[in-house]
Amino acid sequence: MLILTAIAVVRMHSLFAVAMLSGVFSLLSALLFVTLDAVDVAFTEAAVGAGISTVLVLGTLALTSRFEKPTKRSPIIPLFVVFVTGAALIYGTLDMPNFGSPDAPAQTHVGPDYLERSVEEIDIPNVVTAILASYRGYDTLGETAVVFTAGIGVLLLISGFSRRRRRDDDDDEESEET
Amino acid sequence: MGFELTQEYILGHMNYWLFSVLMMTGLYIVVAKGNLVKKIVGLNIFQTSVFMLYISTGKITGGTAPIFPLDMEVDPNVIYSNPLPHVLILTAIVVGISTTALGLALIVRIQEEFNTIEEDEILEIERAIVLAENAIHGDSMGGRA
Amino acid sequence: MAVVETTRVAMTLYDHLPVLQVLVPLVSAPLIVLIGSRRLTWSIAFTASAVSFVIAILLLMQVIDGSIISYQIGGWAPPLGIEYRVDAANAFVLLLVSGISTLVLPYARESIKSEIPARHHTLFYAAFMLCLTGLLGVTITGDAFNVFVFLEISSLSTYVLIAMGSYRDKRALTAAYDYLIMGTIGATFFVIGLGMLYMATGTLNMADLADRIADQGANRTVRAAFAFIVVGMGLKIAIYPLHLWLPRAYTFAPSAVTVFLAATATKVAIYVLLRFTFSVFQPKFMFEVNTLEFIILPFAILAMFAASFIAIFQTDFKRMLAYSSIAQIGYMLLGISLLTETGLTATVVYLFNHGITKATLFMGVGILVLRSGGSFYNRIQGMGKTMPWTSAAIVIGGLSLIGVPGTAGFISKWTLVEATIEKGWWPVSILIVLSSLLAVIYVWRVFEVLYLKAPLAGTNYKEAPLTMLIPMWILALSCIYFGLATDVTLTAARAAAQGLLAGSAGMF
Amino acid sequence: MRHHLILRVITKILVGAIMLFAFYVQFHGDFSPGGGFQAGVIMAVAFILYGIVFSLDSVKRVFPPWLVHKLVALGVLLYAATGVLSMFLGYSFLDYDAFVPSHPSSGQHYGILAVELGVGITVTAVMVAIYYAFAGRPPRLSDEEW
Repeated sequence: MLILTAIAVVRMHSLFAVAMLSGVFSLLSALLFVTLDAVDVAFTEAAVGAGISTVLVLGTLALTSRFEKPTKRSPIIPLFVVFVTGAALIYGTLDMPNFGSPDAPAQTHVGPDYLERSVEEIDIPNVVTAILASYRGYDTLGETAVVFTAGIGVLLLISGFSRRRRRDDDDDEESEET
Repeated sequence: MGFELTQEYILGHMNYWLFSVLMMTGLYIVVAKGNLVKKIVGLNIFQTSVFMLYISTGKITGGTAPIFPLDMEVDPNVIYSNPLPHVLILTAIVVGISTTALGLALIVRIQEEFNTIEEDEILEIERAIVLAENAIHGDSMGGRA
Repeated sequence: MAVVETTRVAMTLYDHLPVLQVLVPLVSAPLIVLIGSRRLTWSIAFTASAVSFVIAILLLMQVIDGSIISYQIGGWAPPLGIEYRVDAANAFVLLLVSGISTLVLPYARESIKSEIPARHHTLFYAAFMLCLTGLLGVTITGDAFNVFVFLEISSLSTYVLIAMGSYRDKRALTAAYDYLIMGTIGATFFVIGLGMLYMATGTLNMADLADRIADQGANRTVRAAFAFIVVGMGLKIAIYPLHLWLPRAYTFAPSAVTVFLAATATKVAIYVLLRFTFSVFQPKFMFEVNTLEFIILPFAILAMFAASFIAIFQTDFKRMLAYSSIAQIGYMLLGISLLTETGLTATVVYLFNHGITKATLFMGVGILVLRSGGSFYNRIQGMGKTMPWTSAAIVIGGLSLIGVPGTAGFISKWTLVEATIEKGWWPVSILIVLSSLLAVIYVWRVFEVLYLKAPLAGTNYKEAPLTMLIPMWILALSCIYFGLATDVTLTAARAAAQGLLAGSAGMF
Repeated sequence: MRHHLILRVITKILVGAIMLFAFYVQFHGDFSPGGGFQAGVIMAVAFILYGIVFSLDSVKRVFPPWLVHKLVALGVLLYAATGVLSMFLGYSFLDYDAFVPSHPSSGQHYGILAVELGVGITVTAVMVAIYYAFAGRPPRLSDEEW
C-alpha cells in the first residue's frame, strides 16, 4: 500500500493529487506505527504529516501552480544515485537483527534501562514522555529551538511585504528610524 | 559473518527491505523531479520511510506500547517495546515538518521572483542572468555549477 | 535516594560552563524576538556571542592538558542521558566558532544595514544567534543523536540567512533552496547511519558507541552506517563531488553571513566527521582504512586541483573565494586520509588557520561590495588605491591563503607536507606544492585587479567604516601572529589530535 | 466562504471542542500518548480552521500577530528557564529533581509539565505564524481554478 502510494506520487503530474497522496502516505504510515507499538509517533505523524504538512503544501500550491511540467532531464543519473544508496542500505540490513527479536542489541542495552528505571525515578505511566521530557529533555529543547528557527525563518521569508502589513509594532519602529 | 537465507531470516528482514524500497522511491523523487514542490513531497516520503526503519527497531515480538498502567503497578510479565526509537523519531518528525515549512516558504518566494517553480525554467532564467553578467564583466565559469 | 540528597555538592557556575556555552546564544535568540526592540537587538546578540567566546577560552584552558570535562544534562548519567563532553579537539573548534561570530557581529552591523531591509533586522540577528547555537551544540555534544538536532538548528537558520541575500540578487533564493534539499538529504543520510549504529549497538552516546563497536568488531551494519555518516557529513562539508551547493550559497548570501559560514560551518562539519571517524569508529578496521585511502584521498586531491583551476577562471571575487574553499577542504580531507597523528594535527591546524584566513578575505569582499556594489573584478579594480586599509588586509589574507612563510596558511600547509613525508607519500607532497601554485595564480589575479588596474572612472570610494575595518584587521593580524607564533596552534592541535585518536579508551 | 452557513455553525462548535482536546492532550501527556508538540499542533489547527472558514482578519483579531510572535519566543524561553532554574538550585541543567529534592519524582512531574507547556506554546505560535504568513500572501489561483 505504502509503496503503491509512493509510486503514484512519482507518476502523478497533478500537484493537488500529489499533496493528497502524500497525506494518504502519512496516514498509512501512522497506521503502521500503531502496529509497531509506537502510539505517540503515530499520533504525531497523523497530526503533522496528514494535517499540517498537507495544509502547507496546499497553501503553497495556491500561491504557485497546480501542475508539474514534465522535465526534460534524463533519469539515468538519479537512478544511479538511488541504486547505489539502495545497495548500501540493503548491504547494511544484511547483518541487522531479525525484526522483533527480543535479544537484539537495541533491546538489551539502553532501551530496557529506561523501562526499568523510569518507574522509580519519574513515576509517570507514559515512558515515551518520560524520556522525551526528562532523560533526553535536552534533545527536546533542541527540537523546540528547531521549530522556533523554522518559525522565524518563515516570517523572515514570506511575512511583512505582501499587500497586508502584519508586523504592526515593527512598522511603527521603522517609521521612527527613517 | 556468514548468514543463511533461511525463511526466518528472510521474514525477519523483509520489513527492512520494504522500507529501503520506500526510501529510495522518496529519494528518487527528490533527485529526479524538476518541480520544487514535488521535491519537498519526495523529501517527506524519504524521511517518513527512515522513521519506519527506526520504529521497527524498537518493536519486540509480543510486546505492547510502552505505557504503564495508570496505577503504576507494572506487571513484570508484560513485554514493552523499546521506547527510545519512538522518542528519537518524535524529534525527527518535528525537525522534518520544520524543514518542510521552510522549504515551502522558499518556494513561495521563488515563485514570486522567478514566476515559476520548475527547476528547468529557473535554470534557463539563471543562465540568462549569467550571460548578461558575462557580457558586462567578462567570461566566468559561472552558471549553476 | 535520601543519602544522595545529603551528600550531593551543589554545582557552581564554573561546573556549568559546558552547557552555558550553548545555552547563552540559544536563550539570546528568543530574547531578541521577545523584546523586539531594534536598538537592543544587536547588543544582546553581541553580548551573548562575547560571553560564549569567553566561556570557550575558559574551557580550552581546562582541557588543553588532555583532560576531559563531562557534563550530564538533566543529571542523568550517559548513556541514559545526554552528555556534553569537552576535550581539546572540540574546545578548539568552539573557540574558533564563537571567536569568529564575536568578530563578525560588529562587522555585520554596517554590512547588514546596506543589504537587508531594516524591518528584518531583529529576526535576522535571532537567526544568526540560532546558527551559532547550532554550530556550538554540534561541536560540544557527546551524544550522537543530539548532533543531528543541533545540526538541524544550524542548517535551518543557515538556509534562511542565505536566502536573505535575495534583496541583492534573487538567485540567493534558489541557492538556499538547493542547499536545503542537499542539506536535508545529508542530514537524513546521517540519521540513517545513526539508526544502523543504534541497531548494531543499542546506544547513542559516542563514548559508549566506541566501546561497543570496539568490543564486537565491525559487521555489515556498522560499515554501512559509516558510509552513510560519511556521505551525509560530506554533503555538509562540501567534499568534492558533493560540493555543488557551496559556490552559489557563498556567492549570493549576504556578506556577513558568507564570512561566518565560510569560517565556521564547514569546519564544524569536518570536526563531526573527524569525531565519528576517529573516536566512534576507530580507524583500525580495514574497511574504513580502505574507504579513506581509496575514496576520500583521490577526491581530496581532485578537489585541490579542479576547484583551484575553476577559481582561476572566475571574474567574481566572492565566487572565486568559494571555489578556493572547496579546494582548501580538499587539503583538510587529505590530512584525515593519512590516518596518522601528524596528519590529524595538520587537519586541525588547517581548520583553524583556514577559518581565520577565509574570514579575513570574505570580510574584505564584503567591504568592497558595500562600497562598490559588486564583487566582479572590473567593478573593484583599482580599489587598492582608494581603500588602502581594506586592500592591505586582503593582501595579507591572500598571502595566507597561498601559504607564504610568515603567515598562518604556511604553518598548515607545512604541517600537511610534513605529515605526507612522514607517511612516505612523496608524490602527494609534490601535489600539495603544485596545487599551491594554482592558488598563487588566482590570488595574484586579485592583487593585479586591486593594485595594478586604474580605478573606474568617476568613482571615489571612501575607506570602510571602522566597525568593519577593526574586526577585519584583528583577523588579518592573527593570520600573521599565528604564522609566527606557531607553537600556540600546533600545541592545541596536537592535543586535539591525540584526544581524537585516544577515542573513548579508558573512559568507562 | 461567506455563504456556507452550515460550515460556519459547525466550525464554531468544533473550534471549542478542538481546543478542549488540545488542552487534554497537553496536560494528559504523562498518562497517555501525546504531549506538548501534539497539543500545540491541535491548538494551532483550531485557529487555522477558524481562519479558513471565517477569514484571516477575524482570526487575527482573536489572536493578534504581535502576540503570536511573542509566544513563539516565550515557549522556548520557558523551556530554557526551567533548566536554568534547576541550575540555580545547584543541580545540572534540566535536572528536575531540583524542584522537590526530598521527593525527586514529584520534581520530575513539575519539570515535565513546565517543559511540555513550553513546547506547546512555541509549537502553537509557530504553526499559527506560519499559517498567517502563507495565508497573508496574495494567491495566484482563484477558488474556481481548483
